[in-house]
Amino acid sequence: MNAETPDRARHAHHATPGAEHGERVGVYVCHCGHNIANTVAVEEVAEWAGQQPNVIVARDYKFMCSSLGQELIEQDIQQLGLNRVVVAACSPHMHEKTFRTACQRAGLNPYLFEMANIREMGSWATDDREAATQKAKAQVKGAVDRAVRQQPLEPLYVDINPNTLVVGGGIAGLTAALELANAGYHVYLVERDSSIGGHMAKLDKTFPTLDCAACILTPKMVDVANHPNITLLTWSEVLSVHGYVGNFTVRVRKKARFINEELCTGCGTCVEKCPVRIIDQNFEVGLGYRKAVYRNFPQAVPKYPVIDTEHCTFFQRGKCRACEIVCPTDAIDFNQKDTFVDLEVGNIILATGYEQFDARRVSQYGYGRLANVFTSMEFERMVNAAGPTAGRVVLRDGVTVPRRVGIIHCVGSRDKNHHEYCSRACCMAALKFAHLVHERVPEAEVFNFYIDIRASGKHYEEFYHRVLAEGTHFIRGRVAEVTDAARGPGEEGQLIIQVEDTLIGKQRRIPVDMVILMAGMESRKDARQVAALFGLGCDYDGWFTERHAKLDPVVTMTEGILVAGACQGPKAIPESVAQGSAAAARVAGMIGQRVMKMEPVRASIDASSCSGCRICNNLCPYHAITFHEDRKVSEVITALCQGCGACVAACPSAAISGAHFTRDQVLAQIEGILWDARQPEVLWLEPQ
Amino acid sequence: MENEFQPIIVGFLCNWCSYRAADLAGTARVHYAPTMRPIRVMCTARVEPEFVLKALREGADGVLIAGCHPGECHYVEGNIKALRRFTLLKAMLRQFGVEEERVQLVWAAASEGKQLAEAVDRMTEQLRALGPLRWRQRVLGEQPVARHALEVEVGG
Amino acid sequence: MRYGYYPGCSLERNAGAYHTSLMAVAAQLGVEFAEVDDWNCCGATEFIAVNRLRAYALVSRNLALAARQTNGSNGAARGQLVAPCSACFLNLSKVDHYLSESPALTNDVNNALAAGGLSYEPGSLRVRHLLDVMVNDVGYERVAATVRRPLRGLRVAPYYGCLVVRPGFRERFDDPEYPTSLDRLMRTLGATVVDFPLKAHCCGGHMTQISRDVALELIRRLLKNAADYQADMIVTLCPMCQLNLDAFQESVNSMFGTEYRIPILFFTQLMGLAFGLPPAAVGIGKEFIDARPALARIGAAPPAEAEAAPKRKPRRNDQSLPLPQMPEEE
Amino acid sequence: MAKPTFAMYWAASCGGCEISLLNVGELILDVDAAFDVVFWPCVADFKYQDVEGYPDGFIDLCLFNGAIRNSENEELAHLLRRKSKTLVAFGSCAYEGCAPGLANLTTNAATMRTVYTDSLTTDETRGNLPQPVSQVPEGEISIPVLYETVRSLDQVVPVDYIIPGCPPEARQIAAVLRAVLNGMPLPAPGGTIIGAGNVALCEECPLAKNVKQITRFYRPYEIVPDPGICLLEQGLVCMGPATRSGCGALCPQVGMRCEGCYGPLDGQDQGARMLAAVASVVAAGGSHLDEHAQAREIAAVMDTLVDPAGTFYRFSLAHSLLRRARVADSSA
Amino acid sequence: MATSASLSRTSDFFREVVAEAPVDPRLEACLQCGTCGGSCPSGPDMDHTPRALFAMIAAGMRDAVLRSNTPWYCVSCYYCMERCPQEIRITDVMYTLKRMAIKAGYSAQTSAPRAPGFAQTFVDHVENYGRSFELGLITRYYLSHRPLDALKMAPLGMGLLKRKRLDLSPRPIRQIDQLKAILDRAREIDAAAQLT
Repeated sequence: MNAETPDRARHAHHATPGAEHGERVGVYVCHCGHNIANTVAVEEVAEWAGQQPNVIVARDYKFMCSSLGQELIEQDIQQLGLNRVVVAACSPHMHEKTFRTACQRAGLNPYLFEMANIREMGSWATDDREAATQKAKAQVKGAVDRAVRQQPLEPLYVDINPNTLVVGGGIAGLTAALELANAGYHVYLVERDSSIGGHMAKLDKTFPTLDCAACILTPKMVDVANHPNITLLTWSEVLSVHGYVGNFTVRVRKKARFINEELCTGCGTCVEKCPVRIIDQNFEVGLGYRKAVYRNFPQAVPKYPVIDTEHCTFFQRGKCRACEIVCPTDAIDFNQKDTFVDLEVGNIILATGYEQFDARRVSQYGYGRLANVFTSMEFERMVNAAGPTAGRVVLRDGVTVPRRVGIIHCVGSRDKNHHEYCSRACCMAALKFAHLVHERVPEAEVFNFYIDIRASGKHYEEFYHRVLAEGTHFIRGRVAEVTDAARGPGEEGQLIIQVEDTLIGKQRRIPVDMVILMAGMESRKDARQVAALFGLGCDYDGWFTERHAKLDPVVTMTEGILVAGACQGPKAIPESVAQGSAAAARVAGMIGQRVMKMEPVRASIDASSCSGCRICNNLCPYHAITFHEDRKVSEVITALCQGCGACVAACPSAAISGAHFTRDQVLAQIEGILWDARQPEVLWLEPQ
Repeated sequence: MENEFQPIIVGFLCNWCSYRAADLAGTARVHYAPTMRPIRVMCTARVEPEFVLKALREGADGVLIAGCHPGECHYVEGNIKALRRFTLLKAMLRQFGVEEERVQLVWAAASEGKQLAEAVDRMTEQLRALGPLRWRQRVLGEQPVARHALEVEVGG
Repeated sequence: MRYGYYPGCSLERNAGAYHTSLMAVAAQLGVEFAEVDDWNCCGATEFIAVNRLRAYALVSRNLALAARQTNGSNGAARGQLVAPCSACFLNLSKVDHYLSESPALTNDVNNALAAGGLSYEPGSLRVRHLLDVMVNDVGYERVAATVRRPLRGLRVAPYYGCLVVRPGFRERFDDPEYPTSLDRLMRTLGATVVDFPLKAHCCGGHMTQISRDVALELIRRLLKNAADYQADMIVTLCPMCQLNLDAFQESVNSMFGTEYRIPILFFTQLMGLAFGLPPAAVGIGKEFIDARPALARIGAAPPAEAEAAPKRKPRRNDQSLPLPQMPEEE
Repeated sequence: MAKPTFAMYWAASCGGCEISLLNVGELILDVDAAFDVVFWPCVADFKYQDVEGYPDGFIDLCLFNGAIRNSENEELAHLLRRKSKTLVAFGSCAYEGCAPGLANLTTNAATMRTVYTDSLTTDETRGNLPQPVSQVPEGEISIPVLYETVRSLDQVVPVDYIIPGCPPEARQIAAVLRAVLNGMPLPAPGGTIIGAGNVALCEECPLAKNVKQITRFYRPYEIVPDPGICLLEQGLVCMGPATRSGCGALCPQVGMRCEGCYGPLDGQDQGARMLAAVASVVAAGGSHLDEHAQAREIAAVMDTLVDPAGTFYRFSLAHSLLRRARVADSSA
Repeated sequence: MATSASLSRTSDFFREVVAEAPVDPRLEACLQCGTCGGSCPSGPDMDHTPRALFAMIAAGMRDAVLRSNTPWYCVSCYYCMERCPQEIRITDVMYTLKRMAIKAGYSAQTSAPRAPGFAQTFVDHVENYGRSFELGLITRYYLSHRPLDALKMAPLGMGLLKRKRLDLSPRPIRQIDQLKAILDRAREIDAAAQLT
């Protein structure tokens, strides 16, 4: 029965599977000590395999992966003229590479090797010797039938453009950009906001060392701005990405600032004189004000302001021009238009960060309804010396100093109604807040309401102890609600935090003046669009998917696209910096190779069989398929293809084939694996 | 138990999640029914409906397709492409009289060895309850015949 | 608009005012409530405490009857069943939801129902609360257009209680913690709505029978909160809430030495009054705490706006920090 | 020297193939001149005994149209195979079962019920079903036995060539006949397809093709398609992408979706391939949805594709991987 | 979601509770965060907060759990279920524990001794008439369970009667036999399930 003709039981000379190939297969069944041999009758499998068509030699051996085992294969290839090798042993994820290399040493193309996983998926998964042996035979037969149809393949090589794009100017992106620039490679850093610095620029102190955030961040920002190897594109967004690893073309839109950067000295007179004052929902997270022409903060990098056309009187009503009048260098340009630049880069590092969970969604905590409930980011701005209150801890009236402050952990995190995951950084930030309240308001009492204190980092636990020693109250229990409905005289005019103190098993009502909600991190609202733009995956929560959570955390499944920082999952500053450096190192390593070797498991289209139906055209997540209008055929750009096979399965005329997973290879494996379930060879049927 | 019907399941496992899940099940010595015969594919999106029909025709009692959870596909959303095909295939197989339990699509992350093993066990039980499929013998009613029948007929 | 109507035991007698007023209001709005023939008790919160399967069978008999009597009417394949009592609404929608989730439970329930020649397919009915129908199907516009005597000057505390907004198995139409649909409905009628932070807190439910002290404390909190905001009355949408706050108000006063006299009315009673119906037509007079003094405010010459309520928002000054932006209500 | 001999037989089919053969026009006269017709029940009165009397291999060219539906069809298939040097499966029925093959989705009993009792046009009070054997005054007569499973010709006897199509296009038949008449060599026999292309139909189809995003499927009567644009893109399940070319894409050009009568490309399962292709371009179940919503949204679109088996296997069911449905009384 | 395998690692009592719940209560997911105990209106009066009770169930403390007043003090406000970060069906667990306490004969020994009697009286009425009959419920409950408290309730009863908010006789449903047949069958199904 020929795998290529599913329904034609007619070619007598094809009765023996694979016979027409005349291939010479060697089968090697591994004992893996007792690991396999205890459950699978390995000798029986080997002997049986030796009787199968195309099999020239079949052996069983104690440890196939040992150097002696490998030599056995190499000898047989050379002495018996084997041109296909099947090893029945452990998972290919364990030793496929080992055996491929052995084949290659003996002069056999590594893609003519196939593995049958009879350990992880055989002997280790059952005690039933008979069934395990039967299953092992089926797997071996499948592998043999598949192997005779395998084709020699050669790896692909692509040139690497040494330039890199970093998307996002937070601490992760800045770190990555600086590392690469210092290594001598050119970097384009694209930032959506008007200045770089990200969330970290909003912070006052950083845990656990209580370093001033600005003191450690601003020098890096200035380095980036002045580095000869860095092209900084703020107030800019990536519009499209084309190409493949080593050769991406990226189109970036530079939004109009309405400030001529050539002329602007960053003196700030325009900001000062602008008559429009609005609440700053972005940098000040709603706690402070800014002008219609503004910079996020005085040390913003770059120093140029930007005009907010939605609120600018001139853009709304055609009058005012105060900024234009006061600008000493005539840098205001109301006619500026968006511009577009195309960048050629070899690798892209995404460091697009996170957003803070919207605390309004946990309505029992009253944020937005109860004035003196604040979010953690509001509080960060409040304690920041450069923030709206110049660092004073006060209630919403801007005057009253709170005597009792409640800090509620896990707002939107560890909660299946919102986000099941832990946001990692909030426990430590809450401890930092407790410390800062004590520092600014020595007479204040602070209550931390927590489920678990997660202080697992260098010097984190020590910081927790320090805050404990400062007299902060810790009440173990997730807060049920925050209310201003007093039950009696002792509660009038205060915010009441109702909670079960789980350590004493009693419900408590703690009156406070101020509540701080430790709102967790969530993925950016447009994370999915960004992921689609760059061709990578997102998990259910919208975090970018890395290639391997433990062993490959900064690389994605798309070659040449890397991730760093909180866009991959909640992270504090140290981990974000570490990832930024790691991503830069990976890119530098790749650039150093100049060319890149890629697995040849790729799809290709037989132009003579392609009917031009265009079914496959939008199936590729990597945009590897193009359609040639002139010839009416589609083509796979090999370097872009990652080998998933989605298009191969979809092609209605089977004109697309996926190397190493071809249709006839898989169909043959199906037949082989079902050797004992299939009908004995049927040729012609008697009348019914 | 000796004579209990032992179904045969062809398992298409995606290289990144489910194949690793099955590896993990073995590594953790999770014992499950030895009924699933694995075929590794890079992604569930590579699984052609034709593979499923082929397996059913060639004697499998069931087909299990296992991939990464939605949102976790290493090829962005190959698993959703598989789900689209699988949904339509299931509707069609219903017309062919193939019970729903015989062809299943499950998600198993690389860490979910136990879940995958449970899926195999569950499916094995379901197939035991349904009985063998053995398409060519039981549906097409094919009987093996001697090869010379052909030679006699064509030879003239 | 035609709906299947499940009044529940309370509306037959103790909350008769609710039934009378909602029927009167429905007639004004052109909504038809067709009572499910021969319905039985939903089991309240007690039945389920004694036997699981019998409780589910008890409720399912109502679902089965309602599905048979309403499905397919007016061409809609999936009939709608309206319950004005929050506990009935919860029990009906919860049983429907859990049956959908558990085929085994459905199987057992249908086996039991078969003994009475009935069966029920989960999900085949849409169970709604009366408030949901009023604000989402009838709509504020239609209500506003029907108002003849706006409740100007009447300060009402809208009280939702628990089971309408929580746990929201199938028909969640408002925030479970801080609902606002009844607030808006009352404003539509012309009333002044006071802030009522405890609007979705518990009235004590059956605790009046189990632990009087616990129950009276729960009722006291609600009365105090409404009194703190100088509400003329509390409007409810559940017979149990009405009964507890109304009939036990004197007990609260004697236990805590308070002097609350806050009338408790059903929201449909206020709708009827605003539509110009005479008080008797909407069951006014059956309440323990007399509502008439409060209702005098909306008589022929409504009194001037009541004295200013305490400001909840903090005093603003130059140094005030901006308040968080909230999405526009309405 | 005697002229070469020609035969044509009509098994389970509609007769369209014979008409299509006559559609070759005047060329039929050349056929008549070149061949000695020895068996063609449709046009001349031959008896089965005549054929039985021929020596084996007597017929030089035999065009066999129709599927194997009953014992008579099968008997003749064996007989004609024995008597013919070159046996051609002519048309979709002989090649792959075609419309008669759709009976494989159900049982004979159900088919009989539909035809003889349940159909609105039958007088159900009579309820008479054809009986295999009947007693009449003249004695016992029998009719052929209806098989439970319809088969293609090549599932019964070896076939040398296949001319696909329902019916085969006259232009393609003419080309083959001309080649034979002119003594041009045919490709090696062995179930070889002749008279058709080797690429899918879309290649011949002049409609403009774009990237496809289907949000619901339509049956032909439900919409009037935009002319000039690929029908599949418009939600009509045009089988062109999975169907062998050769007809010239006649149907799509007049706004009618290809139903797939030229069958699959070499070695493929037409229905499975088309199913994969169609499902791949359904735009539903994006990653912004949760798992359940994805499944629901996808199922909702797929539900609009009525009768997938009948749509994808309208012609090739009997020759497909599964060949027939599994019904309670179909197992042997 | 609890699987048969994961359940096998829990206490016998834990499994009993899960089996008696109408749908999977997801009890094994409890983080012990206390949101339930903090939210509970009658939490301060409970012997154990719901959270503590769940820890006791996990620890297999059958007696202490079934004797606790906690389930009987549940007012069914569903705040806990709404807010639970693990989506545990807390209110259903409370109902489940009440049933188990009655079945195991603990109901009289709970520290909420009045509650089971009230529930049982209510159920009897509904089973007999198909609808609740408040006067009968109150009188029978108080006379049989709390004769001394009956006087306290008298003013309320009189007030309800005066305002025509109380019926003097029950109003049975028409097809009470049908309802009884259904409930009897349910009882049989339950009994059969207990045997297996």
